[in-house]
Formats: sequence, structure tokens, C-alpha cells
Amino acid sequence: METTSVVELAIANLLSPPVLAFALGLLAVAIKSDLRLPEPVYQAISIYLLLGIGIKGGVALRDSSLQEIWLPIVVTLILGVLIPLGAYVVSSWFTRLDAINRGALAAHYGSTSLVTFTAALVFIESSGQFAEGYLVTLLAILEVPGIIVGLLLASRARKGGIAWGESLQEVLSGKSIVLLVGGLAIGAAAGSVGFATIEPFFGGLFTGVLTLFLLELGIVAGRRLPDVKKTGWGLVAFGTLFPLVAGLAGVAGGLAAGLSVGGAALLGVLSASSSYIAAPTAVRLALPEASPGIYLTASLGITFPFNLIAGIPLYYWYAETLGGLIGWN
Amino acid sequence: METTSVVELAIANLLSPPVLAFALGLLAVAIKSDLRLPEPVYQAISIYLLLGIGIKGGVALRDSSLQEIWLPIVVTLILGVLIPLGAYVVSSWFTRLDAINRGALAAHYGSTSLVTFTAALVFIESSGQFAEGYLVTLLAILEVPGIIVGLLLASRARKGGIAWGESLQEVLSGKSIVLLVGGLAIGAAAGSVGFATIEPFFGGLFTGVLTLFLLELGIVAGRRLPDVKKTGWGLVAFGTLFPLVAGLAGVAGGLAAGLSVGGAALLGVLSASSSYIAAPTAVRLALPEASPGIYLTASLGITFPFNLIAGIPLYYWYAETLGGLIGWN
Amino acid sequence: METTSVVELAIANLLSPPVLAFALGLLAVAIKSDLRLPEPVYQAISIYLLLGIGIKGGVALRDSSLQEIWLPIVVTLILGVLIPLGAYVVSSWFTRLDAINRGALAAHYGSTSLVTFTAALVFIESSGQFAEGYLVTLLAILEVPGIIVGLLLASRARKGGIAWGESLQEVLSGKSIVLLVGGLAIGAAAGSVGFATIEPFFGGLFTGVLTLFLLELGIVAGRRLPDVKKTGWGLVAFGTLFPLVAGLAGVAGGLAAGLSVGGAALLGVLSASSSYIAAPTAVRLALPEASPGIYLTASLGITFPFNLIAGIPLYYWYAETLGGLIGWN
Amino acid sequence: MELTSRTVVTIVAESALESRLIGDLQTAGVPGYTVTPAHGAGVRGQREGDIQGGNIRIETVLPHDTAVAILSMLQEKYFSHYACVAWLSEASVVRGEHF
Amino acid sequence: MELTSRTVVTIVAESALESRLIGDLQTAGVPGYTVTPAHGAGVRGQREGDIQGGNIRIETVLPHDTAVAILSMLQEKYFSHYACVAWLSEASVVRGEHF
Amino acid sequence: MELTSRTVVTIVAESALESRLIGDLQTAGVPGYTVTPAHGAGVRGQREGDIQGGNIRIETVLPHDTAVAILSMLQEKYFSHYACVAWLSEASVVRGEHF
Ligand SMILES: Nc1ncnc2c1ncn2[C@@H]1O[C@H](COP(=O)(O)O)[C@@H](O)[C@H]1O
Ligand SMILES: Nc1ncnc2c1ncn2[C@@H]1O[C@H](COP(=O)(O)O)[C@@H](O)[C@H]1O
Ligand SMILES: Nc1ncnc2c1ncn2[C@@H]1O[C@H](COP(=O)(O)O)[C@@H](O)[C@H]1O
Ligand code: NA
Ligand code: NA
Ligand code: NA
Repeated sequence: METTSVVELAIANLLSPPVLAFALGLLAVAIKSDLRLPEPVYQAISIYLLLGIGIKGGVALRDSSLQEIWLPIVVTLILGVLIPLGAYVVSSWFTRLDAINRGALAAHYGSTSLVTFTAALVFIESSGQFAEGYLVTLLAILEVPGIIVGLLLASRARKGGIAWGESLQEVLSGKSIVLLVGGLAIGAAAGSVGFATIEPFFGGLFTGVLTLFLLELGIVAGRRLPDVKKTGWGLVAFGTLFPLVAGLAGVAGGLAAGLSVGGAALLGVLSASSSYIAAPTAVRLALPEASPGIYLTASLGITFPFNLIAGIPLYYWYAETLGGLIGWN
Repeated sequence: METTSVVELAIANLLSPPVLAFALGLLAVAIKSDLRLPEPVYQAISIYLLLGIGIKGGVALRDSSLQEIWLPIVVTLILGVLIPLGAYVVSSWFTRLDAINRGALAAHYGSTSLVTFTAALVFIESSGQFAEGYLVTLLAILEVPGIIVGLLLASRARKGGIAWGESLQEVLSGKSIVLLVGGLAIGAAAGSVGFATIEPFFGGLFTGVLTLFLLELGIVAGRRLPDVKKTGWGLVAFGTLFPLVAGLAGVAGGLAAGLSVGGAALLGVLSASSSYIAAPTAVRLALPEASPGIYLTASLGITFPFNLIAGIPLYYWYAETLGGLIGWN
Repeated sequence: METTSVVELAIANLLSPPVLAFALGLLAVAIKSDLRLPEPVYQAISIYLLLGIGIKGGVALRDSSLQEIWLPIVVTLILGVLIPLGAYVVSSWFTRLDAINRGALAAHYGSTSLVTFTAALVFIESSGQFAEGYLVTLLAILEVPGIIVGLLLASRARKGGIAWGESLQEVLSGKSIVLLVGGLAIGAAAGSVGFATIEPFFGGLFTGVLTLFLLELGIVAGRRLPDVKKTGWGLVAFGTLFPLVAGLAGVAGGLAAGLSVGGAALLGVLSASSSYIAAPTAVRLALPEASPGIYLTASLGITFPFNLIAGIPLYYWYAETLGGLIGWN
Repeated sequence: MELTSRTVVTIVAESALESRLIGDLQTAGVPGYTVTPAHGAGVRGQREGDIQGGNIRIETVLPHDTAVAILSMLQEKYFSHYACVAWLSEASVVRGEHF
Repeated sequence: MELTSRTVVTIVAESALESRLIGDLQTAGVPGYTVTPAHGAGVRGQREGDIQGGNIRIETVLPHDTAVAILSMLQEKYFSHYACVAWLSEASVVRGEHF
Repeated sequence: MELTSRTVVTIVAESALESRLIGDLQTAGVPGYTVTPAHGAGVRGQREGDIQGGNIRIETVLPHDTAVAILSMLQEKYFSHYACVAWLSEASVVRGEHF
């Protein structure tokens, strides 16, 4: 792809079947349709996506040297600490939320969203770009620290603190981490020969399954939209502006760590996206006073659609432009 | 395919995996097996089929001009009004049902069956025939008017009438319409480039998934068979003879509107098939006095198997013969 | 493949994605993860595997002559009687179980495990070996007699005997038999032309879907592991040593019946594997006094992982070595 | 601990009715409700439920008067034509104001 | 509104028993029943349910005598060997003839 | 047949709480419990359940004292912050020693 305008990127993204299906989901809620993907199928698809993306990342990881990968990992860990701190501070500029609710937000924005990453991967691949396979490793790495930092920030405000043992156990043994890390190990052990036998399932079907999944996520997000009004415009501002900054940090960090344009764009997406699987569960259990009406609305009702529709091409454009400035190809 | 005898067509249809799986489902009920596809998976597959067929239709629709398509649409709308009227009248010749139950039947036969259409599509495609992609548009168009006409006919006999607002809302926002129309829009927007990314899922797997689905529908239909005895032979006669006429009307209308032989055969299938998703829900809620033991038995226990096993090749043969007469192909 | 050492075979097996996914499932239980494949999806996948393997077997069966197949069938029937008798006797050497519990074990080890067979098939195929397609027929044949013999053995010890009519009806109309036999019939009727239309679903995806299924079975087996300690080492010895003998009997019988090396290896796997779908249900209903904590633990917690991880390459090595001795290729 | 007595209304109906029933319950002023998927059979035998996902079982804990009002509403609008049964039972709760 | 008093029998059992239990309930003359999927644990611990889809919870509303007869039947045929528990509670219904 | 009287505690809570609740019930000494999937709405409205699989409905049959102890435990640990309601009702069982 030639250096492309941000508008062309945005249109290509908007017209991709997954994003269109997401829009259909939003629409279905608007016209009060009872359309839903059944819960067990939703769960199964999320297992499929996590394991599949893990395995593919593992196959790629096998060919990466430690030399190549240590700097991106360090940068990712730094992002995993700075982004939730940023979210905690920035959210106080836009909203009047107390420390516990801002800690909850920090846990969500510090962690990351598999589906946003997946949609970005599809976007990058279908526009013929390259991205390092070990980005999935960074996805797995970025899941956890943000949640811990967020809970730490909130726990200072919480009398009684937090049951850390229980909470950490729940995050680390949660299905996101088990499937991503397990998938990485499976992929690395099986290699591309082993992967070839399962490619039709975990490879070929991927975008199609993602389309079905985003239909349901459109419905889930659409049901959150009425809450957006209740929570006020401050949260909308936070949920759209903060990702713009976090995404820039991710892209810059990625380029600084030597990632390709596509890889830096993906690290931007990881940084800008906010968790809606691992973080909500952890926060719900560890911080029951924090209101799901705030953190889920922000994460799922505002930032997720924003990233899917506008953010992904934007962070790619960041990477292309910044990469051009510093003389990357 | 050369002009083929109706027997050859029938055999090719009978030996296709989807139809064989349907027969296996019937058999499983006969031997009292507890085999069932779990409900959530059944629901997910019907979403897959509706969305997939919608998207494929949309990709094809994009290449059709309004000029080419307006006449088939008009013909379809006419069929959508005439067929339920016909069902209402003809059912009184064969049965002693009251106006409400005949209105319910009219709603079912006036609407159409996705799975019958899908099986016909697979039949047409796997025998190497052409059919216009916009037939899916006609499928979506034919879903609704028949239900409305059927309810109208019944409402005249019903004291208190019908809660139209509620009923229409339920049909129009039901998953059949949302997914078909939404899929058409997604396909038209994404085009064949976008479709390529999801083709392995929505294209390649289609016949296989349909096979699994028909296994379950065979079970569902098989469980209706004992009721066929209870409802009497009049209903059996109606459920097999009426489709023969409606199918002929559809084929003739299709050829008159300029459809290809394959396209006209599909319009025949749409006309001859009776709904078992959208119509039952609408009728159950709007006409609670109508007996599901009658309309579901007719639609799912008689007409659906009949069309699947005998009707599809027959309507194709109609189209080929009639098309030959008028000098088509 | 050249004559390969048993170690190389074992490694190739261990590094295949399905086996790795099984290990991940075991690990997920060890770290107390709440990861589970939802029950309806698990059910649907087992339907998919049974039907798919049946259909593929049927397609292959169509090309087999009765002449070629009658001897393997007879050998299989003999194995179906001898193996449960053997299990009944051998289990008394290693454990102090009463006749009812040993009859229950006999029913499980006399029957066979679809998933072990499937994993072996994938192992054989992915190492480029040949195996007769009608092995699936043998799978279907081996399902039932072992259960009957096991129940017979137990019924002698049971006051009141067994409700044979009910039990047989339940086994023969159970989903394993219906789908395997039904699939064989569908495959034989549709042939390779019909199969081509569903190949992307039932063929291409097979190993990938199996991988997901084995993840869940790893979790199920892992949850049984704590019981292994309770039931004692005698059962562990039985659950690993008996398959080694039964597998040898199967391989030898297969070679004697004229099967290829790959085919004999698969008959070895069928003989060595123990049922965890059909037998448990039948035994639970017909022999309520038998303890599921014993038969399920042995079958699912010991023998299934053992076969998956070590047995499959071993039985293949048996076949290769024995086949070499008797001058087979 | 202070216990307050409340009535539980349990309704089993074909699942196509879910949204209508919930709407009517809310109109009747229920403080909350819980729905579980179900299947079953009654004196009237087979129904649409066969295809559309069986039955639902709705349970709502509330003051006795509202419970009786709900039964009347059900009798008027649902019992005669739909597959729908209901029964009342007694319960005690803490936090009476919640129910 | 006239309320009639009835008894609710609630049975929880491993799901493999579903069709047998339903058959026995029908033999005992229940006017209807409702089944919901369930899982759980009891004093006896682990069972086949682990693989075959857990438990089922059956609820049937009927006259007191039939309820007691069902308990006896369960005690005789199910309680000793199967994972199966049951309890009775009181309920009121309209349309007593339906139950 | 000898019937013993027991209390049924029914708890409805957001499903993320399942393992914690079960753990706390076991600590409180319940003889067994049955869980069914559910969804619903209460006075507090929307919650995390929206994504994570709705609610669960837990039922446990036990002696009255334990039942009251469980209610206190719920009030202390769950009612204030989580979507969680509970109620008691009366039941009779055979095999009193089982419950
Ligand atoms: N006596 C009963 N006890 C429990 N559930 C019942 C009873 N009668 C009916 N039901 C439930 O209510 C539904 C509708 O019953 P009916 O309207 O009699 O067909 C059935 O499918 C059962 O799930
Ligand atoms: N006290 C109880 N309260 C509620 N459900 C129970 C109780 N005891 C057992 N159960 C249910 O009955 C099933 C079988 O119990 P058991 O026969 O004790 O293993 C369990 O899996 C639970 O679902
Ligand atoms: N009055 C009630 N009757 C039955 N279930 C209730 C009631 N109130 C609340 N629930 C259930 O408990 C859950 C939590 O309620 P709440 O804490 O009020 O949001 C709801 O989602 C319902 O499933
Ligand atoms: Na982030
Ligand atoms: Na029609
Ligand atoms: Na065996």
C-alpha cells in the first residue's frame, strides 16, 4: 500500500465485513430486534479467537530471536504501567468520579481488548501490510499489568484494601491469559508444519467468525448506549480522547522499539483499546463499589466502537506518518 | 446440465448430503433416539445461514441494475399477496378449519422458508446451473407480506382484531428480516473484495453447515409426524398439493419477469415453501386461538419435507420445461 | 515414512496441536482456571465429529468390496467379545473391585473411544500413511458388543439382573451409533461427488475442531485426576497396562485380517481405547451400583490420556514392527 | 435478623411470551424477577415451544397483593390461549424494602 | 379469585435420568412438569453428571397425595443408587382443575 | 413415609460470584446445593451480568438455623455491593439426614 490518506484507510476499514456486522448489531438494538447470538456460542467463539490468535502468534514467535523481541517487551511493560496511570489522572480532568471508579477505569484502559486487536490484525492483513507475529505476545503481556496498576490505584482509596491473592489468581488463571499464553506455547511447539493441519479452522475461518462475533458485540455495545447519556459527556470525552493519546504513545513506543509500521500500529491499537473481558471480571470482584455502569459503559459503549470504527485506521495512519518522519519505510 | 428428466433431478437431490441428513433426522426420531442438536447451536446456525445468504445476495445485488430487478420485485410482491389468499381459500376445500386457523395457514404459506430456499440454492449450484444473485432479495421481500395478509384474513374473524403495531414490529424486527436485509446491505457495501475475506466461512462451509442443520430439522419434523395423523388427511393433501400450485405460479411469474431457468426455479421454491421461523412466532403472538398443532404440523411436518425431498427438483423441472416452451435458455 | 523409531513417532504425536491442546486443558485445571467449553458447543462438536467421521468412512466404504471387508469385520467382532472378557479378568488381578464394578470396566474397555480413534486418524494422515477407509465401519461395530458383554458379566452378580430391553435400546439408539451408522450410510449414498460439497466443513476443519474438543477433554480429564489418587494404584496399573495388551491384540488381529500397517494400527487403537460416551451412559442406567468414580476415572482419567499421549504412536509402532516381521510393507 | 414475609409467583410459559410477560409484570409493579430456561409438558400438550426454544420459568418475589393481582392478569390475558401456568408460594426475606 | 392449595415436588437428579424420571412421573399421574438444566453438589459428591451435562431440576405442581406417592416411588427406585434429591413445598393455584 | 421439615434458601446473584458464593455456602456447612442459569432484573438495574452470562439461581435445602446463618452471611458480604437477592421458604423431605 502506498502512503495512504487517513480517509482512504477509514473507508476501507468501515467497509470491511466485521465492522459492517458491528454496525448491524448496533442497528438491531436501535430497532428493538430480539436478535442475539446465544451465550454458549458467544463463549465458544471467544475461546476460538483467543486460542487461534495465540497459536498463530506462537508459530510466528518461534522464528523470532530474543534479541529482536526484548526491547518491544520492555516498551510494552512500560506502556502497561504508564497507560493506567494516565487513565487514572486524565479521567479526573473530564469527570467527577471518585478514586475507586477511576481506578476501575484505569484497570480497563491499562489492559487491552482482544477483539479490537483482532479487527486491527484483519485490517492490516487485508491491506497487505506486514506486522511482526510476536505482537500477540505483547497482547498477552499487556493484559495483566494494567489491571494490577488500576486495582492498586483504587485500593489506596478503599478501606479494607483488596484481596490481592484471590484477585491475581482470578486474572492470571482467567481464560484470556490461559488461552493466549497456552496458544502461544502450542503454536511455538507445533510450528508451521503442525499449524498447517489446523490452518483451515484457525486461519481461514478467522475473519468470518470475527464477523459473527462483532455482530453480537454490536448488540452488546448498542445496549450500553442508553447508559452513555446517563453517565454524561465527560465520560464520552474521556473514552474517545484518551485512546487517541494512548494510541499515540503505543505507536511511538513501538517505532522506538524497532517495530515495523504495521507492528507499531498494532501496539498503538493495544495501547488505545480497553479491556472488556478480563478487566471487568477482575474489577467486579475486587472493587464491588465501582460501578459497572461507568467502566463497562466507557469501555464497551464508547471506546470499543470508537476504536473499531475510527481508531484502527487512525493508529495505522499515526504509524505511517511517524514512521515516515523518522525514516522508516 | 442437459435438459434432464425429472427422475434424474429427483435422484440427484435425494442423494445430496443435506437431504440425506434430513432423512437421518427423521429416522433418529423413528427409532426413539435422543439425538438433538443443542438449542443454542441450532440458533447460531440459523443466524449463520440467514446472514451468510444475505451477504452473498448483497454481493450479487451490487452488480444488478434497478432496471433488471424491478420487474422480479413486482412479481414477487404480487405472489406475496396472491399465495396467502390462495392458501386461505384452498385450505377450505380440503379441511374444515375455521377462518382463524386458515388465516394462520395463509400466513405460513404466504411467507417462505429459508432452509428450503437454501437447499434449493445448493441443489442449483451443485448441478452447475446459474441463478440470479438477487433472488435473496426476493426471499427477503417475500417473508413479510404473506404474514400480513394471513393475519388480515384471520383478523376479520377474530373479535378484538389484532394488535397490529406490536405484531408488525415483531415481524419486521425479527431476526429473519434483520439478518437477511442487514446481510444484503453488508454484502452490497463490502462487495466481492470484502467478501473474499469471509468466503471460507460464509461460502465454503455453507453446504456442510446446512447438512448439520437439516439433521436437526429432520428431528424436529419427525417429531411432528405423529400429529399428522391427528390432523387428518385433508391437511396432508393441502400441504402437498398447494405447494405444487404455488410453485408453478412462482416459476411462471419468474419466467415472465425475465428470470433465468435457475432463478425461476428458485422463485418457485420460495412460493411453494412455507415459513417455519418468522410466521409461527408472529402467528402465535397475534392469533393465540390458532392451533400450532395445525399450522406447524402442516408447515414443518408436511410441506417442508415434501419440498425438500420432492419439491425442489420438481420446481426446477417446471422451470426447465416451461422455459423450454417459451424458448428460454 | 521410513521405518521410524518409536521415539520419533511419540514426539511427532506429542507436538501435534490436538495433543498440545489436551495438555493445555490438563494444565488449565491444575492452575484452577475456570476455562470450559460451553456444554452445548461440546455436544455439537461431538455430533460433528461422529457424523463427519461416519460420512468419510461411508465414502471410503463405497469403494470397498465385501470380499475385502468381511474378514476384518469378523476379527473386530471377536475382539469385541474377547477384550471385555479380558478386562473383566485382568482387572481382578490389579484391583479388589467386585463383579459389578469389573463388569462396568469391561463394558468401557470393550467399547471404544471416538476421540482416541480420531486423534489416531489425524496422526496417521498427517504422517502421510495409508489406512483403509472402512476402519470407521469397524469403529461402529466395536462400539456395542463390548458394552453388552460387560453388562452381561455384571448382571450375573446383580440380583434382579438387568433391564435388557431398555438398556439395549438406549445403546443402539444413542447418538454415537445413530451418527456413525447414519454417517456411513450418508457417505456411501452420496459418494465422493456428494462429499465434495461438504468437504470444507467435514474434512478441512476436522483437525482444528478436534483441537478445540481436546482442549475441553483435557479439562474434563484433568478434573478426574484427583480421583485417581483415591481409587488407588491398582486402577492406574490396569488403565495403562491393559490397553498395551488389548492394543497388541487389535494390531495382530488387524494384520492377520489383511489390514495395512496404518489400518492395523487403527484397529489397535480401537481395541486399546475405552469408551467415555456410549458406555458410561449405558452403565449408569443399567448398573447404578457400579461407581462412576471408578469406571469414569479409569476410562477418562487414566486410559484416555495415556492412549492420546503414549498409546497412539506405540500401537503404530506395534503395527510397523509386527508388519515388518510378517513381511508386510 | 428481621424477616419479612413475601409471596413468590412462579410462572411457566412458552418462551415466545417472554418479553410480553415481562412487560406486563413490570406494569403490575414487580420489584424484580428472575427467568430461567425450561421445558416441560402440561395437560394441553404440544405447542409452538417445540421449535422456538421451549419454555421459560419466571419467578418474582413480592407483596401478597401484587401477587394476586398478577394471577388475575395472567388469568385474563394468558391462561386461556397460551401454554402458561402459575402458582404462588410463601417466602421470607431480609430487606423487605427491596421486594 | 379462588385459590386452591397444591403441593410442589422439586426433584434434582443427574440428567441421564431425565427420560426415565419423566416416564415414572407420568405413570404416577402428574398433571404436568417443568424441567430446567442445573448443576450442583450433594453429600455423595462426584457422579456421571461430570460428563453428560450435569443435573436436571424437575418441578411438578399436584395434589398432596400424588406428591407423597411420588416421593415413595423416588425412594424406592432412585434415592439409593442415583444422584437424586427431592423435596415438597406448598403452593396455591387458580384453576385447580388444571393441576 | 416420615417427612422432616427443612428450609430452602434461594439465592439469585450475578454469575461472576458463583465460585465465591459456593465457597461461602460450603463454609457455612450446606449439605448440598443446586445451581441453574438465570437472568433477570431487580431494583438496582443494570450490571456486569450483561456481558458475563447473566445470573445464577442457587437453591439449597437445609436446617432452618443454617439457612438463617446464610442470610446473615449474604447480608454482610454480598447484598450491599453485588446484584444478589435471597429468600427463604419451607419444605419437607424424606431422608432428613441427607439435608
Ligand atoms: N402441574 C405442573 N407442574 C409443573 N409445571 C407444569 C405443570 N403443568 C404445566 N406445567 C408447565 O407449564 C407448561 C405449559 O403447560 P400447559 O399450558 O398445560 O401446556 C408446560 O410445558 C410445563 O412446563
Ligand atoms: N441440600 C441440597 N439442596 C439443594 N440441592 C441439593 C442438595 N443436596 C443435593 N442437591 C442436588 O442434588 C444432586 C445430587 O445430590 P447427591 O445425591 O447428594 O449427590 C446434587 O448435585 C445437587 O444438585
Ligand atoms: N423481587 C425479585 N424477585 C425475583 N428475583 C429478583 C427480585 N429482585 C431481584 N431479583 C433477581 O436478582 C437479581 C439482582 O437483583 P438486584 O440486586 O435488585 O439488581 C436480578 O437480576 C433478578 O434476577
Ligand atoms: Na489499553
Ligand atoms: Na410461500
Ligand atoms: Na476397546
